[in-house]
Amino acid sequence: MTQAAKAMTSVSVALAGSGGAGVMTAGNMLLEAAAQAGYYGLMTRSSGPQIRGGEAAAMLRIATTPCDSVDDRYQVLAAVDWGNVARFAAELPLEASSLVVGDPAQGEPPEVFLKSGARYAPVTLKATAKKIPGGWPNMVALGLLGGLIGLPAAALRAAVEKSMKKGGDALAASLAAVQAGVGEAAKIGVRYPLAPAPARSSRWLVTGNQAAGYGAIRGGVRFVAAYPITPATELLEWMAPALAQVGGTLVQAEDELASINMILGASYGGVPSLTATSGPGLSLMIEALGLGVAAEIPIVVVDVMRTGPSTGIATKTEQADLNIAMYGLHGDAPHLVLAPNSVADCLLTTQWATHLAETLQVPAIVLSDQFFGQARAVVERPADVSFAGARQRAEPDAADYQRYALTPTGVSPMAIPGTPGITYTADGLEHGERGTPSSAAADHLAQMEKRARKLDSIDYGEHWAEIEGEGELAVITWGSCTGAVREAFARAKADGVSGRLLSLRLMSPAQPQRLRRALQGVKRALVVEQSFGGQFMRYLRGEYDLPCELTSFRKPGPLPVRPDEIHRKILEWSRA
Amino acid sequence: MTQAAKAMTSVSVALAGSGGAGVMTAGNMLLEAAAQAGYYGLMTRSSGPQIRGGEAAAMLRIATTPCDSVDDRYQVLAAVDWGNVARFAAELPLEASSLVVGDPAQGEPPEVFLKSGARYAPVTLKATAKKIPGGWPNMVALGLLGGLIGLPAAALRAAVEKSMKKGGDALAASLAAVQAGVGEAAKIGVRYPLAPAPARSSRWLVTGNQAAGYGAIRGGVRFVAAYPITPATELLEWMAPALAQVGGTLVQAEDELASINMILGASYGGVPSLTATSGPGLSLMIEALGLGVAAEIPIVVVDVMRTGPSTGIATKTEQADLNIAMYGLHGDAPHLVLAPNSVADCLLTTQWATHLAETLQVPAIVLSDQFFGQARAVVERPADVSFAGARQRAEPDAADYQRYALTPTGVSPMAIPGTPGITYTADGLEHGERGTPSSAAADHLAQMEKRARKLDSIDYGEHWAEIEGEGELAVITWGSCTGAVREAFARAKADGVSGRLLSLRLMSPAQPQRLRRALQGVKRALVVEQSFGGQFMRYLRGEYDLPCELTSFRKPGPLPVRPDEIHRKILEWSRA
Amino acid sequence: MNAPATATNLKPQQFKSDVKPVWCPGCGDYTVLSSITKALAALEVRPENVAVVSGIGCSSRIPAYTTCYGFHGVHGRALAAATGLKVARPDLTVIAAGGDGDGYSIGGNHFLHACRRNVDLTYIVMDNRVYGMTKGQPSPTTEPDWDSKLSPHGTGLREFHPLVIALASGANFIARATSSDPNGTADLITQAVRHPGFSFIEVLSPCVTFRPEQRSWKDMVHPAPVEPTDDPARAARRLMTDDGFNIGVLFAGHRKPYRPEASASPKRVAELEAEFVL
Amino acid sequence: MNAPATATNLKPQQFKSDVKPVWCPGCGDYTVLSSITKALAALEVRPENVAVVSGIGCSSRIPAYTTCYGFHGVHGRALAAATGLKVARPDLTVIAAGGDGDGYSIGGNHFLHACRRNVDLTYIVMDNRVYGMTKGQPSPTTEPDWDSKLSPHGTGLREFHPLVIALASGANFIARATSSDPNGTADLITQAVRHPGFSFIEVLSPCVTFRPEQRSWKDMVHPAPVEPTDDPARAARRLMTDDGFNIGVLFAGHRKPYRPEASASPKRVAELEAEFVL
Ligand SMILES: Cc1ncc(C[n+]2csc(CCOP(=O)(O)OP(=O)(O)O)c2C)c(N)n1
Ligand SMILES: Cc1ncc(C[n+]2csc(CCOP(=O)(O)OP(=O)(O)O)c2C)c(N)n1
Ligand code: SF4
Ligand code: SF4
Ligand SMILES: [Mg+2]
Ligand SMILES: [Mg+2]
Repeated sequence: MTQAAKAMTSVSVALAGSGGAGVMTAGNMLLEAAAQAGYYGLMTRSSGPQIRGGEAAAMLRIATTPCDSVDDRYQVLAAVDWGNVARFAAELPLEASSLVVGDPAQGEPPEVFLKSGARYAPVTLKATAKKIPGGWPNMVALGLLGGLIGLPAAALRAAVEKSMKKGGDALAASLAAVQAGVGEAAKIGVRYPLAPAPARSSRWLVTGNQAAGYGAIRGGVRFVAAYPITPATELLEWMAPALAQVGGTLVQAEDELASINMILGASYGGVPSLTATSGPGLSLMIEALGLGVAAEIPIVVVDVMRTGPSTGIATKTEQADLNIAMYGLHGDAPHLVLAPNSVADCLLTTQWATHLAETLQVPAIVLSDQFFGQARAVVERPADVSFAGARQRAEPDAADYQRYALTPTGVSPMAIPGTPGITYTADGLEHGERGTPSSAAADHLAQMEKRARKLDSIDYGEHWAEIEGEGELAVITWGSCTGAVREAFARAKADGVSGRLLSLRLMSPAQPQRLRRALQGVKRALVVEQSFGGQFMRYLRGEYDLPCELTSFRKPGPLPVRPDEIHRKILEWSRA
Repeated sequence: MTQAAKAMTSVSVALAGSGGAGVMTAGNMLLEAAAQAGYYGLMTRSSGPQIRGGEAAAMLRIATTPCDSVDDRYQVLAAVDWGNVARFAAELPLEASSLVVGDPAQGEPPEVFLKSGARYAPVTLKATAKKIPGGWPNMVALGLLGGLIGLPAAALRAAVEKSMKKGGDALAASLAAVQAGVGEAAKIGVRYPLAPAPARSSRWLVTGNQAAGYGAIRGGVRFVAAYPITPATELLEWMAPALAQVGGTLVQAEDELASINMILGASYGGVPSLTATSGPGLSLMIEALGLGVAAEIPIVVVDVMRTGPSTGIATKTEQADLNIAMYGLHGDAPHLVLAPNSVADCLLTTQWATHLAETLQVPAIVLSDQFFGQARAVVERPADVSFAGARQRAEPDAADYQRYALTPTGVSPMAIPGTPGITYTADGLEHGERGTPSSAAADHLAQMEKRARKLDSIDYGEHWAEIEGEGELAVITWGSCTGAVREAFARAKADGVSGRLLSLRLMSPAQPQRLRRALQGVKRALVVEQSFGGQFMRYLRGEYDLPCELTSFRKPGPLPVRPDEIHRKILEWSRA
Repeated sequence: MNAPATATNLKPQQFKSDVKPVWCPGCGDYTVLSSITKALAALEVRPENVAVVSGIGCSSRIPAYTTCYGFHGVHGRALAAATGLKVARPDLTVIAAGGDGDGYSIGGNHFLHACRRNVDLTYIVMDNRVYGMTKGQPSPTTEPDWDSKLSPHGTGLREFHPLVIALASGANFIARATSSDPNGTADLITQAVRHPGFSFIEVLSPCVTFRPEQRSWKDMVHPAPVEPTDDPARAARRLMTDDGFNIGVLFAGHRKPYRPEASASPKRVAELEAEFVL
Repeated sequence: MNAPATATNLKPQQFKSDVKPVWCPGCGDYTVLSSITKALAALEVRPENVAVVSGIGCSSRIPAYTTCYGFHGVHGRALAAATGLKVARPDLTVIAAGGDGDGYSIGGNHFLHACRRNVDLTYIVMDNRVYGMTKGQPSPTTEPDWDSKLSPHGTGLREFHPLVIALASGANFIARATSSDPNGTADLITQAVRHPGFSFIEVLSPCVTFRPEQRSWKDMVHPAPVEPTDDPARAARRLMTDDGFNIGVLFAGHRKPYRPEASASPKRVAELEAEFVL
């Protein structure tokens, strides 16, 4: 007997199981099916410490509007088996109205999931699958989840067909298993039906790592050198064939020292260049980043942040590389730091970073994170922006060419090897305008001013931050907290609380005037970030004269920041 | 005809010349002579870009009280020849009452020196030296400078004898040349006589690099691994034989990555360990510093700062590695940062840093700089402080030993290899109390809190800062600006302006309560630092809630900060 | 190594900790772990007098799986940490261990200089010709035509030859082992630890997950057809033409291990300040 | 190298800039600079089509003393920067240059991997067996008993053998030159640049300031008594027993230079997004 279920605008479901159970495959198909049905969605994943074959969980949110954040709780947790699935408990919060589905042949669900008050529905996934020659329990689970949230059968079918292109018996078996799963769902008597899908629009299914890679190529990047590291590797793995197709090259370097110096060499040669890494790798790139600043060589470094410090937790997210990105270089070394604020925005931000680096002849660090990088999302097709490499090149045989000329903007035309009559030596030693090393105080001061000045020489326009809402309260945040804050604000509205959302995309150079303007009339601001030490809060205090009272809300990784905790904080704080 | 000259409490003189002219030798002897005569003194040096054989200048300040700063202007500039000496003009400010001494056979002094209005006194240094078989012009110049400032003949003699231990003809010739120089001084008709020397006390002649090295050994350091880099090399070169004599070891590593990982290995083995470097090397140590934080392995890194960014100006000073030292690590990685505030204080601060690192099982960065490191100074013998290695070691066969136990202080007893029954694996991966890798949010949070907590678990006592004076105005500064600020305040007193001097020795962890107390009653504070970007100012704003209005006074290297510029700033600012 | 103070009677099992390896079922590293514990038992050392030092990678997880002191450092720096430890604590038996990526790619420079420095420690590389931990990228020892996402159609690069490099840089003991022969590997490790100076063992240790074809290595390995030599030039020639599957000690030299000189004129700390006193 | 589009008639002098070297009078690096400019003239390239890339050290100052494009990077990373440049800009002639400290100590890993990668560039090391720039510390090629402040009584470490390492890691052309024979060195550089793939020239270049005894090198060098070989194993044997003063081409191999594959299915940028479109 099915409960009368209200249609939902967002449903979160998770599928877990031991290694080899195929939960990721099923999860990906479910996301694809949701996309086919016209929904938006977001899938993240988690796995145990085992390199391979350990327990895994695919965590999906499917909704009628774009999902820039995970939700607070899961409506459904289905497990192919319970193996070590309990270790995901902190990542899979349930509530009393949730449903736990498990195969009774695999034992009872762990207590930790049931203590939420969630209802347990035993479903014989394995036995059901067994009845279908070539059928697998994960496909039954897929059908079950699809059924529970009311995805049309055609969408499920299309998703399965798309990922099993070979077709044949295997496809038929999978389709049958999915069908059986849908049937099992109907028997449970609870449903979490999605509201009708919104009007079709042009959408992508993409990860943040792919979006960043594509943004870089759009921005003009044609050379990448990098060293594998979780969670940046997929960005590189996406770029390797993509670059080759557009006439670019990716070199796997022997280490991060090599990768960053390789891209400096390539960019010195006139080719916009990028590397991608995570915290430990970024640490090794610090010295050469300084060379990029001093010798004025544009490069882009995408740091897909993971939980630190040191090796930390390689597969989990955190926003704690803001310090190193902003302040990690020795000496006074002005450079660009940008941060995307959604999976899709990884495209725009990386493209913009490339454009700015090229325009200003300076290294740009893009602070993505594991959440963005590895999340797969159904997003609105990102707008075409025209940011592309815009390096000012010096003319052949320019008279009295000086590479580091003290121009009014601070940007000096760059001679590209191969151009006659204007050869010079790029130098990380302090130098005069020609580039010849100099230890004169006047040269040092002039070049320091030049390098600082150029960062303030352009109008960064509206992209410096996302600004939404009105009122005397504001939440200032960045990166992957943005989606949760947006959602928290939306909920707070129902409580009669409203305010402004400010999510900074351009972290360096700081934009004090712009921020002051954006905060005009704001009395109090809540600063939301995912770092134990409050790096963003300290950054704001150090870089800006904020005209309002500040309160810090922060937590470290590895768990994502959820709308509910911010919502509660906003209520408590707005009423304090 | 000698002008009636008032006795001076501080005289600054410089000796310059081309490579091979022996100006450094003569400068060192002059400092030694001043010390023998009971004066305090400070000698810094400068040389041209040539690796060897280029122009050089020895710059001395000799005074009746300790010299923690260079003075504003030089009373005497003597040149053995004028070669490229003009390139030192910015470093050798003169005034109308100054004297320029040069050998007329070497041409006229460069205009840049005379435009100060300084008087030019031609002295035939070379011809005078030639008259003495084996005599050299630099020794004549030594005598001349000694004569001009009124050093007793016996002190000059003693200094020459000390540095020419072999004696014989060479010694006799030098003594004669010095004597001839004294004679030439008398003929000039101007003198800059020093006031009588103060009462004798127990004093040292030492460089900041030596003092830091000795402080480290006093603190218990017995293993050093390092890679040469200007201006830290002399610290290592002093330590190499010194360590060997006290049963320690210095290893020259293949690079900075190796040096810092070597000292982590050695310290993990229970031996207090150190490395010394400068900006470019520190950049390469960032990743392993994070390992020290996460795995809780004490180490000391002395960063002898030079002008940045990148390779910058290797032989010149600047205070612009504060950012990287404080915030350079990826992830949230609390650690210690300390800074000496005088040449002599390099001893105490490095010793204290070693003590704190060992006590708290955390890396400590000591921010010295080129000015301290390479300056030779006559200083009061530093007090014996009892800071020594105090690592909490775990007992053999301790029951249920957990390396990363969540103790109330955050400091957990460390098992030292060789100790039975408590073996463990040190790990830079996030871990539980036992050290086993963990990606659980609870473990991450607990260990983050532990690592942060321990830094606040001890009373840092009075050493956290130097605090002098009273009043509603304060100057907040650090490191090698301290001496100049102190002197500026002393002068401002004569102008009826007084205030407090606050020089921070403990940069991290920040001491907000202490600072607030120290600033009680202060209305306005001037923040003085030698960095283009205002790193210290941003640090103060970010880390502290300063109860007063802040004004920034900053300049980059390579020129030292001089008392006069701060004095003028204090006057202008205090009256604004 | 340094001679143990007293002989022990420990079983290999007593060198194995209770921490469950993260390794995939069938990974070659399991038997390397067994070989190490067997060797330690044979060496009659006590776990507290042994330190196992590593970098990052699947193979680099090994320290925590022993009951010895362990140091799981950062990627590529195992040899640097091991060097510092051994020089500061010459009484310990120090074993550095890790993977081909850790040791030959990011750690290549330390490998060169550790061979040259000849500190008395043992370096065990579990070579699976792939980056296992990061899920299957080519390492320096990967075959040029091995297809992967990061290097579609292969890297096209000649393999790095660890044994030749070790020899060229001065390693004092060079052996190749295979995880398919745990006892043989244990024996080679025992010899390596006993040999004074820097000893290097390359262990063929399949990654069954990303390089399942390496399971066939067990059929390709064979004992080295020649006796070990102490002549580097001869060894060079031999190693450069070696098929990559010769198992055994391939070079054993006589260079004196690095040991910092003790001072001829030891002093108390306070005496050092004499040179500053005026 | 890449063939110049049109032959030029430039004189060596035209490859020398007006920047005054910081080098000490008598430093071997002056003649290495001359040899480079002579070689470039002989190669009939134009300065704007040549890039000279270096790290940090006395010798690493060399780029600015030429009229070519120069890149004076950070310590030890010349080969990485040169590799990126050449791969991105295969049309340029790329020469990396620097010292023994820069190349064999901090830069050792890039040396290994550049040899292995075999990108078509030339690496010239001015070996003076000392860190000149930092005023006299031992480098990897320094004799074990050379006394210095940092290593009183010497390091006790066996010298690093650059040619053997280059060979072991796969360099495609290996020569030793001497700064006492500028024409001979120019000729070797010319050959090296012409040879496809990674070519390595070790130049004995005395540091007259910190190693004045190296002035006598000019009397110790002699032409290599044998013909160059293309057999690595034979070259290994020869190099390992070499006296360190053999001048000439010691190995010239036939490995194919690294060159990224052009895609069989080129696309416009916008086409890449097809895979995301739902
Ligand atoms: C500085 C840094 N760069 C990259 C990584 C990512 N990473 C972890 S393990 C690894 C390679 C492991 O390969 P290998 O050493 O062969 O060990 P295996 O997993 O194959 O045993 C890499 C690149 C890292 N942890 N740190
Ligand atoms: C990261 C870093 N570490 C150390 C230094 C200091 N340093 C500059 S040059 C040099 C060694 C130079 O030796 P070599 O490469 O042999 O060149 P040479 O001066 O002998 O020609 C060192 C250690 C530096 N600039 N950067
Ligand atoms: S991925 Fe490969 S190397 Fe890593 S544990 Fe699995 S089988 Fe072993
Ligand atoms: S110090 Fe040595 S290497 Fe450097 S320039 Fe002088 S002679 Fe040449
Ligand atoms: Mg491997
Ligand atoms: Mg050298």
